[in-house]
Amino acid sequence: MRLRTHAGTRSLGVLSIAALAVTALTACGAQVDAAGADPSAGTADSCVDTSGDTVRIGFLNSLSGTMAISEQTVHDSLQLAAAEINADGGVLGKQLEVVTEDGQSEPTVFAEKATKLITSDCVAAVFGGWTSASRKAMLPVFESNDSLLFYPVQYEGLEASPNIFYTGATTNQQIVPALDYLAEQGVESLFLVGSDYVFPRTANKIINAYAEAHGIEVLGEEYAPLGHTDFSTIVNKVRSADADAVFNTLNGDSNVAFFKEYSNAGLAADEMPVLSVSIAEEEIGGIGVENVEGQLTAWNYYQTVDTPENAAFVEAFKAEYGEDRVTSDPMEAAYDSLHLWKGMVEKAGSFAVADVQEAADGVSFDAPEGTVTVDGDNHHIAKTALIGRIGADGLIHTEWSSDGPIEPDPFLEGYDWADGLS
Amino acid sequence: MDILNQLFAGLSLGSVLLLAALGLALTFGQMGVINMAHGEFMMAGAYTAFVVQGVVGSAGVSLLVALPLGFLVGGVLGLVLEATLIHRMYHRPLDTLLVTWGVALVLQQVARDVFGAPNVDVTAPEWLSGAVTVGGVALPKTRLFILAVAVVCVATLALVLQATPLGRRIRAVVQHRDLAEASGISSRGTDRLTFFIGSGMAGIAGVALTLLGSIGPTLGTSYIVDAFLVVVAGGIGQIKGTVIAATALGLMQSFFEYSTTASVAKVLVFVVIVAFLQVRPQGLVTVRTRSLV
Amino acid sequence: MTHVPTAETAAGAEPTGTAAEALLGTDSTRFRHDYLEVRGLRVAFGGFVAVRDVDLTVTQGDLRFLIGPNGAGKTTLIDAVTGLASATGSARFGGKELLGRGTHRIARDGVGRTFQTASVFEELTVLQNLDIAAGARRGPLTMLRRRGAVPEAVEQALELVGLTALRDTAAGVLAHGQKQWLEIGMLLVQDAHLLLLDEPVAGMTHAEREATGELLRRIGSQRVVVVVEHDMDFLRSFADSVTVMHQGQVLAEGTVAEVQNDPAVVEVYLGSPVSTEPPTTQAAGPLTTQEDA
Amino acid sequence: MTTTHRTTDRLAALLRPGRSRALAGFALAAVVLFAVAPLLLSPFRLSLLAKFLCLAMVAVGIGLAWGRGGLLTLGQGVYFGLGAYLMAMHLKLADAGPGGVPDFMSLYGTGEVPWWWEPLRSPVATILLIALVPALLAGLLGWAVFTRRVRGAYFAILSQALAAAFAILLIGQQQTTGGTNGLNGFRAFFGYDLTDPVNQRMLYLVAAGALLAMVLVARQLMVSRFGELLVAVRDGEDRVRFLGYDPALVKTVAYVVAAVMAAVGGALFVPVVGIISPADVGVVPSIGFLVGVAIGGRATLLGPVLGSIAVSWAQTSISEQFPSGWIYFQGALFIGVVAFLPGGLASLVRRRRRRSAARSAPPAPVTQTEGSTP
Repeated sequence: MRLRTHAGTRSLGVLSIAALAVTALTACGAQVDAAGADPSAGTADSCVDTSGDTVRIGFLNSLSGTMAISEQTVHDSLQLAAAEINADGGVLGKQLEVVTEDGQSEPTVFAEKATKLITSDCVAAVFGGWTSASRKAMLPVFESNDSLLFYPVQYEGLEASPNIFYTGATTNQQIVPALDYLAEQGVESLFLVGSDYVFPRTANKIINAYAEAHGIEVLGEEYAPLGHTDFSTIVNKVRSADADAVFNTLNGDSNVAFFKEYSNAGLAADEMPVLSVSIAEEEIGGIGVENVEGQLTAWNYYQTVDTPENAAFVEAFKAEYGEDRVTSDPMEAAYDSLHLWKGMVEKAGSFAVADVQEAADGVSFDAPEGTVTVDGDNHHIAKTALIGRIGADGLIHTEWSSDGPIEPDPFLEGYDWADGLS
Repeated sequence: MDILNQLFAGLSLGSVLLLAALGLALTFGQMGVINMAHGEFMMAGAYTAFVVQGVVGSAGVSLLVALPLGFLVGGVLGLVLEATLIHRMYHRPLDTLLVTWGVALVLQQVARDVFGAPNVDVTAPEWLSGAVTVGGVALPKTRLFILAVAVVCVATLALVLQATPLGRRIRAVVQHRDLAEASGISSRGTDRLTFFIGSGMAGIAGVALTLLGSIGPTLGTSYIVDAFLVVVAGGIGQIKGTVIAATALGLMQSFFEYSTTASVAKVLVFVVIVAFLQVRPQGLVTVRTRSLV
Repeated sequence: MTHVPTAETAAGAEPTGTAAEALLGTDSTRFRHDYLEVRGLRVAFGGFVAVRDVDLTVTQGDLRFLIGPNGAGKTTLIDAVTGLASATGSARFGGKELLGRGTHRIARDGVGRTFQTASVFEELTVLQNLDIAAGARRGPLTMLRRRGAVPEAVEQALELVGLTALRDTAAGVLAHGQKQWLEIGMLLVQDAHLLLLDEPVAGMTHAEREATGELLRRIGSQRVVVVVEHDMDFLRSFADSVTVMHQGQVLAEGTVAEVQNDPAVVEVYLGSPVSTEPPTTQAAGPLTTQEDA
Repeated sequence: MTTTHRTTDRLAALLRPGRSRALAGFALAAVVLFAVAPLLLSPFRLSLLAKFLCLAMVAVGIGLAWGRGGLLTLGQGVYFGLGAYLMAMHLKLADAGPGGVPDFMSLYGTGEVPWWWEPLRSPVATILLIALVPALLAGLLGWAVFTRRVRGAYFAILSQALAAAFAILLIGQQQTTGGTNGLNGFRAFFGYDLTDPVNQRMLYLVAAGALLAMVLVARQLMVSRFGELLVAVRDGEDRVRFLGYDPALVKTVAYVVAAVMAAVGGALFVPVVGIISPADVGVVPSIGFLVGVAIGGRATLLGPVLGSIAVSWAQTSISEQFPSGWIYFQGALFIGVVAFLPGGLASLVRRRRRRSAARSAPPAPVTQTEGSTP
């Protein structure tokens, strides 16, 4: 008897919940037709407060987790740039007030923290992100809230959001020049080694298309899971393929295991050079200089770049963070991103997103790597490509440089051989 | 020739897995507990090698100094862990698995705070650079060295277990804890010693791994799942089983990887192990005792 | 611990208790002519043969005791019959072959057992323990509902084993003897018609033993019961017949008196320092002294 | 005589404090979730809470399988991920429109929708599959493993390997699963614009309702005869077998229920958070699910839920202040609770309650006796 009444109250409870849920469903907002909504039709109003002497910006880097290794350095150089700008009088006369959030190396956390920075902290722009996954996770957040993200890392291209400025290289500023260089050096066959994620796979698609058009033979294409630690099989395959060069898109720790295996297996830079696109100055220490000396890299900036701006940048960075620290391409791109945003805001005379987007085209900055200029259409920047060789001092020295800055072309529309790619 | 190359790659990977799993197998066999912090003990061993290199300088000597020192560092960490947490939890083996995971988490952060997040490098000694070519097969000296370390470890452990009074005590406790206690063997002391040796093995593995890969706070996590699988497939408390399982897994991974890709190979290895457990779960289960659970 | 019912309450309730008749009498016609028939049973662990060529027949109404020195194979025999240890030969009950079938299927065919160390579900209450034992044939819908009323059989069993007052106590806090009774109660509600009891009175007081013995005798009149026991006093008091095992084989079988005077049995017990009640010292005299003490 | 017993039993059960308190607690939770939280929290915090609720759904299932059933499953990320990916695939297809191709496929893949995506164009099929696929996988896997009596630490390691394999598989199939990027950039949830704050609140309410429903299901299972049997299996699997039950079946049921709960949590996680990637389903997040459960009290009904929400909340708020401090804090708390307070924080409450109440309800079982060695 009692049980039955008991059950009765319980199902009533369920019913009332269901009723609540139904009320919620019927009382809810906009529906989208099947074709989808206009992505830029954000509903949230900006809450950025520009009335005072300061303006808030957000730095969103992974300060914990596996990506902290790389992103901490970007965070450091962003802090340096903010301090410089503040010392120089701020942006539009307002001092920058930095809100730092930790992305914890997890895409979902990046999305969550980006939302917090935009909606709770009301920042005028966010600087950060590293992995493609973190950028992809944040993109809808910035689009739906109509806010700005400055992303400082070279990436796989095929993207152009009005709400993101890409201050690292896209593929035609890194991968393509690297291939041009290799072709110039008489390389006729390549072996591709990469981590199993979006950047290497996309890069290798491009490389394959390029190779086919330029008569280069791709002798093998191998992917290792992220964090893979045993490269004996892959190096075996590389050795038996005996290509003229290896194109390396491995990421993070895997580079260490790969290069140790490579040199232990008796393969050397002078016989079969490895061109890497993800190894910068700060990774070289961890791999061990003796394992990578003489190997090639492709970036847009090295610590050794000979410009007065770079001399000042390196000096300031070392003064702030220690003599033993090095500077690298993503750090420099992050440093540039804050200065470029300053340029855009001052050109627009406003912190409003729409005004900044409007003013972006043609804004340039005399960066440590040389002058960089924003492309207003695709929100990437024109950069000079540099092929470098790793020296015994653990630094990378420019070996070859493109003829001036290369206009960004994230969808490779200006390259005939890349027709079928996207 | 490719086959021979792969054969060596597989054996070498097997020796790495064996080094990682050997200590785990010992502690697991002893207490039925899987120590999730085992990977972090390996990390501690690797950082030991890094520190030793900084002190000693010469790469050739420092590796040889680091091996016993790594054993000591790993072993002491294991002792501390056993004495503070694990010994309270013998009757909750699954909980020790979780507690040690928490310990692993903390140790990783400690490493990050002490040594910094970026990887550090241990230079391989001159006498281990390059490869020995035998009949067209290039055998990297570092891998030969690790293979040798693994063989020496297994041989020493087997010798200790078989031929010394200490080993007899360990085996007695592993095989029949209650009976061993009844016949006057202090299982408490034996537990500590076993944990010391097992964790020390992790330290040695860590030192050896500096020759192959990166030395960073997350070094242990890359090996721990594989090491678990070796122990599971090998069975409890039997070095023989661990050796066979490690070699088989290494060869499988290596040949799968050769014929497919590294990712697919890893998944295939998992599938094979699950299937193996279906066919031979008795390979996993210890000798039945008459009392229930 | 709350109040422990004395043996008298447990035993005293029985002779007149309707519960016992209701529970024990249930459907006994179905099993009226059932018996356990073991033929050529052999159990081997690796190379070691624990039980060899055992023939055994136990009928209803014959309260059979199984004795023998440690390691004689008594428990292994029970393990084999209940499917815990794999065996060759034959063991039939109720017209069905038991060997080679899953433990839970054997249990469903009316074979129940207890263990040397009382194994009740310590976290569950007495009532829950019995309810689970009674429920192996429940359908999914019944299982997914809360227990409404206490099943009749559980109610009767509670009364029979004298645990009615402790029904809501966690089984883990029961006294040792109470746990043994609870186990017997579980066998009864499980509707087991072949009961294999492994040292059911170990650790009980004299009074408790008497009560348990009476209970077993009553059960034995309705069902097939095999008791493994070391306690010779207990055996003399309640056994209808005895099977002596030694080194995995049946050494002798017969009434208490017959077995007691069997030279082979005397020989075995003389030669063995087993901590049983020493028939060795009294071996000369037949066991007619059972009413003493 | 027996009838008297039964009436007193019922009376006692009726008056037992556990019942009414559970009901009151449930009502309180409903009020807080449905009325208080939406009123007090900003849209951002509310959708953060919605995310925590989704993670708490996984915890409810783990509480059942691990706390009650002793199945230390280190691979719930697999089922969470299955639910999430199935939902995400549907949302991608719905965004692409009828016959359309999800954006990432044309960017990184062949530009064709693989056959196994096709059924997910239908919303009804998606909802069914979210429940069925994990149930089927858990059922097959559980049955295979449990009938072979793989248990204890072996089961834990196998489930962990499963999570590792699942993540690698997802990463490797970039053209069809989005690889490390995962699936993201959803615009609508069954036709409702996801950028609209009103719809975000609706999602929150749906998540809250789903969580409460799961708590009810878990409660029913825990107080039912099945729940008692599950505890019995945990504490004495062989003993249960000798009573004529097949423990493998009991365990499989608990495992399947936990899997489905994780899958529903994952399915709702996707529209709330807007992304699912392999980083949310691998080995580390799978263990992460256990943290809240252990801290809250694994064998209790509400312990896992409250523990999981509290840990998520603490992670977000503490890590905002001290990124690395959080790891020490979490690690220390986890170690402390598991080692010294295996019943979780719930056992503190219970202990106090027991001291004050003369008569206590049957104790919630917490200890695990099932070891890795039988």
